[in-house]
Amino acid sequence: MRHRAEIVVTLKSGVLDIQGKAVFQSLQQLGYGELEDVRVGKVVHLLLDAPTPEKARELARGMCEDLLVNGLIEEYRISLEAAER
Amino acid sequence: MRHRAEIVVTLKSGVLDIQGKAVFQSLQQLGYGELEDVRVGKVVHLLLDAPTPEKARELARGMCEDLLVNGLIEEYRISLEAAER
Amino acid sequence: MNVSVVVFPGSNCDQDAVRALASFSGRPVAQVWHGDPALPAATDLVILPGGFSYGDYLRTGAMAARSPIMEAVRRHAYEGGLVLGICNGFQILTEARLLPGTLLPNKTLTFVCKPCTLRVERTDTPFTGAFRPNQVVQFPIAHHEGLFYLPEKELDELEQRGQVVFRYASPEGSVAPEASPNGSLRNIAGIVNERGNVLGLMPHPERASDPVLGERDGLLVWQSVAGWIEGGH
Amino acid sequence: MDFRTVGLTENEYKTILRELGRTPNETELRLFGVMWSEHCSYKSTRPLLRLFPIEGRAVVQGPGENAGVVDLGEGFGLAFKVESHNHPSAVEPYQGAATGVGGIIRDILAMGARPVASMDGLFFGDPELRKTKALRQGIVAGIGGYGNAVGVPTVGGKTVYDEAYTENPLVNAFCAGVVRLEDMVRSDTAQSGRLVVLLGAKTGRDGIAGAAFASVELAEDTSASRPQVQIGDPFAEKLLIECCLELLEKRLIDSMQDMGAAGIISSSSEIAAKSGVGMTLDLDRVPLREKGMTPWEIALSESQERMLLIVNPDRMEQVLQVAAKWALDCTVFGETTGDGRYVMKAGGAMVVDLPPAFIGGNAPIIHWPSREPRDLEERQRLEVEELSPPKDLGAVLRSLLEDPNLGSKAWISEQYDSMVQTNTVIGPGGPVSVLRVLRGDKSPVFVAFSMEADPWKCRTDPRGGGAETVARTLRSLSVCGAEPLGWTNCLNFPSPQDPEVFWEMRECVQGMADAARGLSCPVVSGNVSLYNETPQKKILPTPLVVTAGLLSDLDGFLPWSRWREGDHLFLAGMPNTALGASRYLLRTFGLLQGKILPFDAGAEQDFTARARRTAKERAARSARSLAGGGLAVALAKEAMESGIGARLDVQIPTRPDVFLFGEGGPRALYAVPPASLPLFRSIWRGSPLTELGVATGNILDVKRGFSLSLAELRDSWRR
Ligand SMILES: Nc1ncnc2c1ncn2[C@@H]1O[C@H](COP(=O)(O)OP(=O)(O)O)[C@@H](O)[C@H]1O
Ligand SMILES: [Mg+2]
Repeated sequence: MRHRAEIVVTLKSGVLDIQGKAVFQSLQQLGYGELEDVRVGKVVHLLLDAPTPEKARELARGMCEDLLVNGLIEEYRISLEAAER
Repeated sequence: MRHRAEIVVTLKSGVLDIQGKAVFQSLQQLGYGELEDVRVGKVVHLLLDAPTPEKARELARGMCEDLLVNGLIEEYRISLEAAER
Repeated sequence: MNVSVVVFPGSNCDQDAVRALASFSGRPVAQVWHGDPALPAATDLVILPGGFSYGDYLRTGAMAARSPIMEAVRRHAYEGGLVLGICNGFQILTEARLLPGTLLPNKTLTFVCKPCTLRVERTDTPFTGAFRPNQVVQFPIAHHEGLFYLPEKELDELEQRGQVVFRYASPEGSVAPEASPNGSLRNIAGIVNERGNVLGLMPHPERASDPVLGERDGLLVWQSVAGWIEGGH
Repeated sequence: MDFRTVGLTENEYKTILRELGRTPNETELRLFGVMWSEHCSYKSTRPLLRLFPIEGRAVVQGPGENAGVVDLGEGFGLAFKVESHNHPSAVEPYQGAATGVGGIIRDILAMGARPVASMDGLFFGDPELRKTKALRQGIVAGIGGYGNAVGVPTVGGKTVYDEAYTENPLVNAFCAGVVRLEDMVRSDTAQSGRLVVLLGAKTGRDGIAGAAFASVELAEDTSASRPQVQIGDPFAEKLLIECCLELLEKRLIDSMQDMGAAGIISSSSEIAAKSGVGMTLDLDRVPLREKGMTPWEIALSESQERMLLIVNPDRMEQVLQVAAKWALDCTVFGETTGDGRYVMKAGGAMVVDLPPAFIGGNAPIIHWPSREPRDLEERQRLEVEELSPPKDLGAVLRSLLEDPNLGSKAWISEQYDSMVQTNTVIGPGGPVSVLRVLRGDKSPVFVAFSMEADPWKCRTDPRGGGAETVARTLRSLSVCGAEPLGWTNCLNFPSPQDPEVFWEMRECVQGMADAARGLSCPVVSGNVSLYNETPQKKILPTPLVVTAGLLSDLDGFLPWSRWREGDHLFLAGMPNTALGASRYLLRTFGLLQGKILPFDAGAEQDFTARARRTAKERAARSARSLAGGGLAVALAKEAMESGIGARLDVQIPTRPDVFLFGEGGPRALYAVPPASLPLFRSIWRGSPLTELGVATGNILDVKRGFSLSLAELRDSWRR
């Protein structure tokens, strides 16, 4: 069975987000005064094969811990859906 | 009213995703044979002030077009939720 | 010739460009702050220098392309004035849509700094008149995002219109993919707009303009521009 | 709160009680904990550092300020220093290395100098391990990510591999800057009645107590009790550099300090103590990035990209304008006073009230016991006769070229922008790096840098190894024609609490000092990094040295890798040398053993003087002083890079492997064109000189040694 996992990786709160800061300033200069905060993170889309959604999530979690996420400064969230062939 | 917008920015299909390819290879080397594809993108979290959700979405869309997204190679998706004070 | 170099917060090759041009032309070079609304009057050539404007956070060149001075640069280009974007400057020009395409991360996914050989594809632009046809020259590169990208069809059109001005090449002039240090499509290192007055170039001619530093092929670019201006264009 | 939880010893706490005449409050106690940590106080090493010679003709500013400064003539000086960022890089390689680069750049900036060149000394573990590869990738990317963006070229470095660094990689970051001497900034010039100003990034909970963290061994589980990782923002640093230099040029500030370890407290108390003024700081006015920070967190935060300024109130308006131009936060948060007290307020209350000199300078020195290592004799024993000479010396050479320690480092240095600022005359890849220094409207000068470390020699023979490390830099500079100006160093060691480690450290320092005295080249700055060990493993004794030398013009610069057909090749210096702790011994026999040649001041002086003369009088075409891998590796590098082979036929005075692969002592390989032979010989007359053969063809052929084509050599070197 095929699954699509979306992993959203963001900086932990308290960790300086240099990209977010720069984007925030830039958007303000462009006139977006309504903006109060910007944080920038990364998103990873995985297409993977696993017998069950639980197993797929477990795999995705493993990949986060092993490579995709720097647990020191980042946290993550996984969303899963079935992928049709 | 305060809104939290999550903008997921990904490369259009067909655009070379070098980073995704590299991550794919690394994960395979780590033994994740179940993996079929990886794409890497960005996520931007905005906190903004707008009278209605519709207005907030419109603002977020404006920021995407004006700065956050390069329409030549990227596409995006906005999800919105109310943010408590 | 009157040269203006735009300084963005995070530019770091601005002074190098100023020095190279001042020493070539023997005339002062104007420095224009990114927040300024206008270019000095009588500017012939505007240089968008290399560096990491706004930290190059989000996307290289994205934020700089939206800074106030870029309106003036756009107008200058529209009126036929010369614009040269070097490295980050090239990235800014694509983000500002003054040039087509975009620059993706190098195929190595690393920053690459080294001398590079390039082949000149056209000698009839304002920037290349002093080169010999197909001349192979040496300029250093120093970038993390230098892989020129356009969808295949648009790339063909770009080629047909002759907008490709420099390609990465072997010292013998072959433009096989191996000669490209960053995986750039069709080895593209520099392109002009359709009108030919806006050049984006990943390699650094200003780093190849001083004999003490070893390379001097960059002088050909300045000679070309000077010749073009003196020629009354 | 117990003094032990902040890392103070009982003796230190008693000193505090005695001097204050009262019990310190919690905030004060935490300040002492950090300021009296090894990292900030040098309490274990101050007596050792006194061994170094610090005076010399060129010295403008010796150790004690943010960086040392040497004279470049015409009113210009070169500020330089090397600093470690080992522990942070072990935990978070990218950010650790990046913030190391940022920190040393601010040290140079704090002297009022424009940063013009960086170098990096990297020590990695077993290169085959996945762990090492990941650390290495992150560290190299971090150094490049920061240095490239901030626009300071990384012009060279040093890379060492040994399994001793697997758990404790070392990152030593060097930076040099150019300062107009009349604008040089010092920390002892603040007067009372001035404003204390914070410029740059907001203060968050980054790296709180990082200084204290750098002073303990890495626990087995590095994820436990770890302070917040510091994130580097090279974009903010670039703005900070330009802003500070503009403030200086407009003469708007009286003094400034970078905020490194222990943030606000260490930068401000240092100015107060050195200038002999009091200071009152209001922590409520510090712009914060996070809510709910306690006074001590604010005082100790190591948030990056901040500077502390001392400003005359009359000029504050202009300072704010310049800061606004560079879009930097700029906040007055205190003032200097005449009452000699260092006071911090928060929430309307006084939270700190201490004598400034006492905070930084007065940690009691710790005299650790010292003992010659029990196995020293064993480490130094080496019976060359017991080693069976290898049959195929060509294979030995190829294996040395494949050694990651001696192989090409281009894959690292190409990830660094080595050319920005367009003054890099010679970038990474050679024995020295050469930078042009512009001196206003006067003629430029050229500065050569040499970075060296040989931890293996420091292991088997600490005193000799220390001396050899310093001497190597001076030889390389002299051979290319530069006049040494001064040097900086980073002493990377395990815990000084081990008496054998302390002994090794003292011996290394003594050896370094001997060489510096013998060659009349002073230390101008430095840094110490201790506790580089895990319960399982200690790093090798690793002093790293960077020496700067002056070339008044490029005519007197003698390059390397310039052989031409028909050039005569010479070995200048003693033909016989030692195998002790050589790469050859390690690589071929797996032995880390043996004494090295003792430092001989007379021979070194004689060699370096003749070498400089050779360069100045242009008596040779190409030259390279011998280092790792000895004569054979030097021959191979010269041949490969020149693109020409050589035929050598020498009466080898010792065993061929000793002659070809031995290391140590003042020696260099020269290529001399026929027309220059008389001059070259006359310069070296009276000193050992061996004619080796001629450069020719495309095979490196050493009779009774080996015969390898350039293609074979290159194949091994690039592998
Ligand atoms: N980490 C590094 N960063 C930049 N350049 C480096 C680095 N490591 C080595 N180099 C460059 O590579 C060359 C050789 O490095 P080194 O470690 O000294 O080896 P060797 O002992 O073979 O000389 C030197 O020119 C040096 O400047
Ligand atoms: Mg070396």
